[in-house]
Amino acid sequence: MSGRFQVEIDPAYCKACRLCIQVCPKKVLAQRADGKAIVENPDDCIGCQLCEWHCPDFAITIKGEKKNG
Amino acid sequence: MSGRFQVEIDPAYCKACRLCIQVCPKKVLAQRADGKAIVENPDDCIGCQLCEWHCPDFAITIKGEKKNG
Amino acid sequence: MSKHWEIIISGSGGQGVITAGIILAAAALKDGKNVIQTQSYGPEARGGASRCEVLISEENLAYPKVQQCNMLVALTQEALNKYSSLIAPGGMLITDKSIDTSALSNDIIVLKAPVYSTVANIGNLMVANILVLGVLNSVIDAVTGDSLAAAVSSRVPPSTIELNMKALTEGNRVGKELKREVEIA
Amino acid sequence: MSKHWEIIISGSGGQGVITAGIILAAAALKDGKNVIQTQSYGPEARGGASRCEVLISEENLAYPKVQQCNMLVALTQEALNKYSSLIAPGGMLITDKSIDTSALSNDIIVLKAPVYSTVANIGNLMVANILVLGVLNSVIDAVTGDSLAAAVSSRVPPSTIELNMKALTEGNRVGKELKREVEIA
Amino acid sequence: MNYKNYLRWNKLPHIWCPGCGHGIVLGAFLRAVAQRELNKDDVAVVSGIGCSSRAAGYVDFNTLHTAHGRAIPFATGIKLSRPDMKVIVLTGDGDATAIGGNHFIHAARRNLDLTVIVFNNNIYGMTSGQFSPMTPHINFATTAPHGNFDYPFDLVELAKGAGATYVARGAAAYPRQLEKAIGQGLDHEGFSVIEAMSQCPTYYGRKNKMGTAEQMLKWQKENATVSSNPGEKIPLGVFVQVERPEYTKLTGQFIDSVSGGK
Amino acid sequence: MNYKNYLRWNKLPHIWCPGCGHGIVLGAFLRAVAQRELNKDDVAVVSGIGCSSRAAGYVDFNTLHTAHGRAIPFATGIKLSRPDMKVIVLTGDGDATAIGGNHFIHAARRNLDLTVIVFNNNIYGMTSGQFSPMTPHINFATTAPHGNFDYPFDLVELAKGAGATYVARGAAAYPRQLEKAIGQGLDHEGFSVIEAMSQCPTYYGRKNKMGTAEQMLKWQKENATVSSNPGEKIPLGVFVQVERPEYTKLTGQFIDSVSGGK
Amino acid sequence: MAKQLVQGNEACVEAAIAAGVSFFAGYPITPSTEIAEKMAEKLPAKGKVFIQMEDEIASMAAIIGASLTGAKSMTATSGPGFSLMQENIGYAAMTEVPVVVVNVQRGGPSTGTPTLPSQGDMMQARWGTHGDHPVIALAPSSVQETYDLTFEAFNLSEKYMVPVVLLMDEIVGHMREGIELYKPEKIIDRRKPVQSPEEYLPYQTDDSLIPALAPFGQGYRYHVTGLIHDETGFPSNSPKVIEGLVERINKKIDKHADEIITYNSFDVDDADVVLLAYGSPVRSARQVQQAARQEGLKVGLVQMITVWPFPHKVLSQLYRQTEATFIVPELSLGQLADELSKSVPREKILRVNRNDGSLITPAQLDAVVREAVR
Amino acid sequence: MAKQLVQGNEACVEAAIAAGVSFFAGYPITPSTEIAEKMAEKLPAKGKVFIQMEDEIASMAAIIGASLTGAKSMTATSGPGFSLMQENIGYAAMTEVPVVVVNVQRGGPSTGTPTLPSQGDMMQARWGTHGDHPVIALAPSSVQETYDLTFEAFNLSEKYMVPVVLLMDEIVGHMREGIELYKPEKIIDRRKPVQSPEEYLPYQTDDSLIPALAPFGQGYRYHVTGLIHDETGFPSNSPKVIEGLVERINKKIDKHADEIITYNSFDVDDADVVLLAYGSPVRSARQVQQAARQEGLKVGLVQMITVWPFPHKVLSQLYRQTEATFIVPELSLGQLADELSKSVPREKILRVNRNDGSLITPAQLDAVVREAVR
Ligand SMILES: Cc1ncc(C[n+]2csc(CCOP(=O)(O)OP(=O)(O)O)c2C)c(N)n1
Ligand SMILES: Cc1ncc(C[n+]2csc(CCOP(=O)(O)OP(=O)(O)O)c2C)c(N)n1
Ligand code: SF4
Ligand code: SF4
Ligand code: SF4
Ligand code: SF4
Ligand code: SF4
Ligand code: SF4
Ligand SMILES: [Mg+2]
Ligand SMILES: [Mg+2]
Repeated sequence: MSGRFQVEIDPAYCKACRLCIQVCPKKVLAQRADGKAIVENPDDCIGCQLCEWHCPDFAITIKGEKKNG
Repeated sequence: MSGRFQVEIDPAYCKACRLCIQVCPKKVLAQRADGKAIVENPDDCIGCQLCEWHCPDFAITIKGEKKNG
Repeated sequence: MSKHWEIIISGSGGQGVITAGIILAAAALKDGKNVIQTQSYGPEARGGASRCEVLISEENLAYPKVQQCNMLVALTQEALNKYSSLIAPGGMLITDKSIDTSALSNDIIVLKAPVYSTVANIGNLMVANILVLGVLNSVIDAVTGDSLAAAVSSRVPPSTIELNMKALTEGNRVGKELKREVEIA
Repeated sequence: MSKHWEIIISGSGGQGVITAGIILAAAALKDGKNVIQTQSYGPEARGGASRCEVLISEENLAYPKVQQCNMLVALTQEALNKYSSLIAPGGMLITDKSIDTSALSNDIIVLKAPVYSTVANIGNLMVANILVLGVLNSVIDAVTGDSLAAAVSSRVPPSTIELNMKALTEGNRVGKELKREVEIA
Repeated sequence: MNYKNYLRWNKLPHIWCPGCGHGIVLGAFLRAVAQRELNKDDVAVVSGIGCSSRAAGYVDFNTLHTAHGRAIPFATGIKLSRPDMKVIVLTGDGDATAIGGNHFIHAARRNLDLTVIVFNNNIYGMTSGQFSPMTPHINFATTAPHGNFDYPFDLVELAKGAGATYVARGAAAYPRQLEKAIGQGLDHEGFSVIEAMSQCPTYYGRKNKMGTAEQMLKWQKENATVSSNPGEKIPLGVFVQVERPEYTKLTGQFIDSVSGGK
Repeated sequence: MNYKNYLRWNKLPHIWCPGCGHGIVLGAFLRAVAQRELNKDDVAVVSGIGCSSRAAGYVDFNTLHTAHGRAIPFATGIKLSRPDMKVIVLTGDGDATAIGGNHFIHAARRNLDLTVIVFNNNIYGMTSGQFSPMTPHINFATTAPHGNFDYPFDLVELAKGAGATYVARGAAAYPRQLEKAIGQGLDHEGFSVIEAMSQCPTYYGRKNKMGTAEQMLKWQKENATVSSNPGEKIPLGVFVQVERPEYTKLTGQFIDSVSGGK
Repeated sequence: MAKQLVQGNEACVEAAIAAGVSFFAGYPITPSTEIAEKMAEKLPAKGKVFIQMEDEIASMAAIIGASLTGAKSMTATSGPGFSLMQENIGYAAMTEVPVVVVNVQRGGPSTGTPTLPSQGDMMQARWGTHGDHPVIALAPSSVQETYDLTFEAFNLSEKYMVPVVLLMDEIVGHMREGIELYKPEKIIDRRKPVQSPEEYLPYQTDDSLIPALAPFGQGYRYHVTGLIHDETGFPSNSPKVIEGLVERINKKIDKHADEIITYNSFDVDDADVVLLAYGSPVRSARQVQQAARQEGLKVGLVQMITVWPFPHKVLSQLYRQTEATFIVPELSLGQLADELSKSVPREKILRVNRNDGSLITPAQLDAVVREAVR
Repeated sequence: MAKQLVQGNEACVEAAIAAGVSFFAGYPITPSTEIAEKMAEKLPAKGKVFIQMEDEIASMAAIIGASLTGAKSMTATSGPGFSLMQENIGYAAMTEVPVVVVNVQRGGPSTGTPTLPSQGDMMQARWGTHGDHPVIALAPSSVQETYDLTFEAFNLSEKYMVPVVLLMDEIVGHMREGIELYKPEKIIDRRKPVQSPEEYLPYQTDDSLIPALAPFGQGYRYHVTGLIHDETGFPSNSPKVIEGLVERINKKIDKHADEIITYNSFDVDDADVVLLAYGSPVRSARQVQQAARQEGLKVGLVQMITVWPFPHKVLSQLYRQTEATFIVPELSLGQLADELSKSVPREKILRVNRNDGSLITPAQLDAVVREAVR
């Protein structure tokens, strides 16, 4: 993976609410056919964790140089 | 009765708490043997009604030119 | 066909299966049938499989729940998996074409209708419940078409009547074709 | 005298009749007697007539309330009026000299003691309860003097022990005189 | 009408102890009522359980002595069914702020037109002197034999925080001011609270070595003040008086709008 | 420790609807816990009944899901028996301020060291969308089909009026600020309240035509602000932070003084 | 009249409105919530009051307050809320204020299974509050009966000046059936005082033992208290008054028990086996009973409509007459069967209990019946 | 050991302390208040916690919370407060948290007669909360028994993980007698988990059906809920789990009923007449029974110590053996006699009820006994 950050989304927990997609400042995320979130532009991730913090279902994990655990 | 105000105390209701005696600015009231209040110096009454308002037992009535009903 | 229907309509939480059941029940009542509608409440009603039961009979109904389900409608795979075991031998299943019914036993009549593709054509996924009602009723004729149409238009939000009526019509059409297929087969 | 005492001590709300009863009961217990003390609660305990019952017996006690009162102490007229009817024939009454006992029936032994005048001499009206305990016990010998004195000193506020012991002594004296009078009469 | 005509004389003398402040508070209340010439039939007085709550039995209105802490919701039913009636709650510090605290804050939130007089003797009188949520820190009570380490409510702050639109404090030692504070509460449209400091010589006084009723009243006089500059003293007066739509009015308007004026 | 390690993963996915704000609030809470490296065994999480109160089941502490409105008194028993444990209450706007209002104000009065996070979605979610004491005036709900004419509590004012020593407000739309507000509450010794604005798209959103969870979150972002100059917006931040002796400390000191250090 | 498809909870609301309810106070709880919701929708449109209170204690208090002004008033709840209402239910019983309390039963104890049916609150409906107190409880088994009995609950409450509990369950509350929303024939309103205000004694009663409480605010000023009180309404500690009041408020119901108690019996006269049920198990019982009769088995059914006062007289008579075996299907561990054992020997009672959140099915019951008739 | 003069309420406190109570939460109410007052005085001196809560609901909640940390905890109240505690008593029953609830009974219903004795809460002690739930209730008839049974209440509660109600009454609570404040022989503490935290299932039980709940904060992290839950403690809607849990928590008591139930019987074997009583009426009953025997009348007495579970087995056996007439003196309209009628035919039960705030006197009872032996 080329980006400094890895965005992991576990579809088993994702409920397709789209909040992560909305809050991502870099449009890293998108929706797949069944509505669940997927990582579309992994390289653009700046590791801000907004997606993770806004995910009500604990489905997202940002790895890399984190600001906050 | 010579005073402008008549102080009436109904011993059937008086419980001998002495509050009226304490608050009377003119020492109009006193305690009789069983502790109940009596009017000792009726002529000194200035009709301030403090005794009446402080009597927890509704035992006192001040008649005459009243300030407040 | 049978005069005594024990129907389960199932799907996922937000699909309106309960509304569909109520509409069906209201139509049957209008036709002078005896009818009982019940539903499952609880956490499952919030997401997960949801289920609505409708009993329609010429006879008096005492026990209010399905005992011998002779018609299951399943709008999702999850619902099918959960409820298919309730279908009595000889009973029917109506479901979407996309759903895998291979695990079902042979003594069930499986009718697969193009539910989602048809509602997609209509342009609104939310009317799958009404469309499938049309399918269902065309297959089993449990209630009169008039009563069903009247029940639909009086029980959906006014602004959506037109859309829902269209879904019903399409459902009726799909149902009739399906019936023909079954009868031919 | 009788080994089975059913005693009622009565007076007005703040007079400490309940304390007196408890002390008597404690003394009796110390003497190895069987004892039960009860009291009346309720609005009457706040002003009005107040009452405390003490059963003292060599035998086991079952029923916990007075059935045949053989000793009533009444510290006020109101208490006397209220409770005198409870005295069993042949029972005793101890009350203050100032109290009118003319209405009582003949089969009651009436003992009038100078309770209030004596406590006035002691200088504190609050110890009438203890004084009358002394009177009572000198008359009926229900408990030993030692036990009673010990019970008083352990059940009154420490700062008042001296005063109360004095009241008890005075009560004993008054009681003995009274007893003599009765026996002479 | 003379305020004493609002009493049920055949129920007097009342059960309160000699020198109990509750009778003084009740008198102030009745004088405020008399000034406003309220019609007895148009007034409902609701109370909970406690010495103070016995007040309901002594006043000649439609009176309801309810369950401990529940006067306000009972009163709510009366007021909403008969918005034209004046509904008054007479309650104690325990009744209103301990077990009844939730109803108190909710009626305040709704701004329901009740006049609530809290007879505050800083103790549970009826049950013989346990501490209440308004017993001062480190005072004594039968359930605080070593001193009470609970902190009390400031009733004015509590009422205000919950949304009451009229909040005042008076004291038995200042009966005229108390009468006025209650009177203004009666006039106010909305949830009105009057904390009335009252003395309980029998329990609070005895437990806290405050002496006789006389001495307790004197203490009040010295430690509470109507001055707007109270310093260390307990301030008396009106602390909140704001306008906000009243609940029965809102209900009425709402019913009218939904029912098309019926 | 990673905050996600405080979750009971075998209980997930949780029962909350897609887009429900409660999960966001729960995450903020767990990050605040993680930062403080609290030991799981030393934490008790107590909740009442409601969607929000289901949170207790998802976190790997000593967890207690009680009766509707009663989380705080259950927590009181735990805290007083084990003053060394960190006791946290997760509750809803209905649970804490409707049926549970009395316990809320009394724990505040006592200044008991609990951290109370009120998941405020302005509605009773669990029972399908009735208005709560925190539903805004004239909003819609299943029991307010014509619009709610009740006025809501201002939870900050209520907590303050009752004596809470730490009161803050955060929002799901500002998870980092929320986490900090909760964290400060955890650090504060005394009764700490954090109102956490949460979205209920299923009922509150639907009834009030607020759209999807996305739109509701956006609404929060636009209508609440962390700015100290909020203007018309809902202010977020810490509103009360004062020192007052804490209740279990007081109890302990008191026990020591009476028992002679035992 | 055309039948309409109505949910049980909704039928309760419609009947209450038809009966003249003018005040509803409640707090939401599954599975009764639709009652509050429909009330919120419908009452204001009729010029009547709906209020959502802060809890169930307050709801119960508010309806008593409202009833004292003459309003027909009602609340609805489920297990946990019903527990909270107990203190004030006792207050209503003691002060003889008519109110209707609906309990749509769900699985207990405690939070239990909020969305599933149960009959576990039967004994609580009788004994939930402290002290010897009267209560009437009715239990519908269908949506139509819910309509009928809600109406009846108001009538009984006003007639006997007593709180009446409508014991529904989740099944009955949530199911939809076609019913007639008829206009009731007979609406009973509480007695009016016959004396003038001066002579009025609120708790003086005639042979009926039922007082005539004047609505507040109509010139009859009196005192109401939960303390023991005499005829004037004021507290009394006189032993005679205490005994008299406790006995009267209870006897008031016992005395009229024959009038109050209703039940339906089917084919019991020659029965070897009698099914006894109330509420939703009646549905299975009726199906099984009818089927059994068709086969010639001597099976009867008693459907209790009135749960409290309990029809001991009827049932012990039936037992003596038939010496039948009683089969008691119920959604509890046996509260109904236990109560029955006061009138029918334990060994003649077969219990069919189900506590798993499902209904007792006809098949399950049928098996027991067949076993019993053999 | 020298006897001390102790009030009933005080004896309750002394016994609780001897049993190791470490947490008391309460709210004052006549006639139980002395219990709270003595606790407030004595617990802090022992390094234990007393807290006066805002109401009885909170009191009950707090003691459950405290008990979950392992503390022996207790509250005390009377009728109105007992009604308010019902919801959380059900919670304790459901979650199997041991607590002791003292109800010093006064006259009901409602506020009733706060200062007078009664036994009107007997049925409520069994059925006050919603749903099928277990409970144990004990009733002392003397100050010594109050001491003994308070102790026993803690033991039973810890042993069976169930709320135990101590049903006192105003007479027993307020009277003083000479008693021994002995140090109890056997203190039962709740079971400890045998598994490691990793393997631990809080609601898994062996044949005893009694779970071993680990105290909070000792490394066993688990979940407690009033919802139906499986062995792990987490909610479940599975029919099997529902039925299983409701049955287990009730059977846990039924199964051990013989062990739990205690009673004293006097001269019953050849009795023509058996007096059945619990609580303060036992005092009169014993006096009358002894006197009758001395006269040669065949009168026996059964004093129930355990009120719930009810000793049906014992009593029906006794009835079958003796065919005696049962005389039931009680301070209620007949709650005990009614319950007895499940085991003894109604016509063999004579009721002696008193509801005027006084005790049943030996003379009153004696008259009935003489009537019966004739
Ligand atoms: C549910 C319930 N709990 C407790 C009580 C006992 N009780 C009666 S009055 C009272 C306290 C009264 O205090 P307050 O309201 O301050 O009135 P006061 O007597 O001091 O005037 C209590 C605890 C009760 N009657 N009901
Ligand atoms: C005594 C009692 N009354 C009512 C209920 C029903 N009930 C369950 S949760 C709830 C409201 C929850 O609202 P809130 O606390 O705001 O939580 P949310 O679901 O919105 O997160 C209600 C009324 C109950 N369980 N117990
Ligand atoms: S961490 Fe930030 S940038 Fe990266 S995916 Fe998430 S929201 Fe987008
Ligand atoms: S926020 Fe979480 S649940 Fe929602 S779409 Fe994104 S990953 Fe899925
Ligand atoms: S009116 Fe005033 S002056 Fe007259 S007696 Fe009363 S207090 Fe004294
Ligand atoms: S104030 Fe009233 S009760 Fe007290 S002494 Fe004076 S007259 Fe008597
Ligand atoms: S106990 Fe206190 S509050 Fe009650 S009447 Fe006596 S003085 Fe007043
Ligand atoms: S109903 Fe509302 S609060 Fe409850 S889980 Fe769904 S979105 Fe969240
Ligand atoms: Mg007070
Ligand atoms: Mg909410």
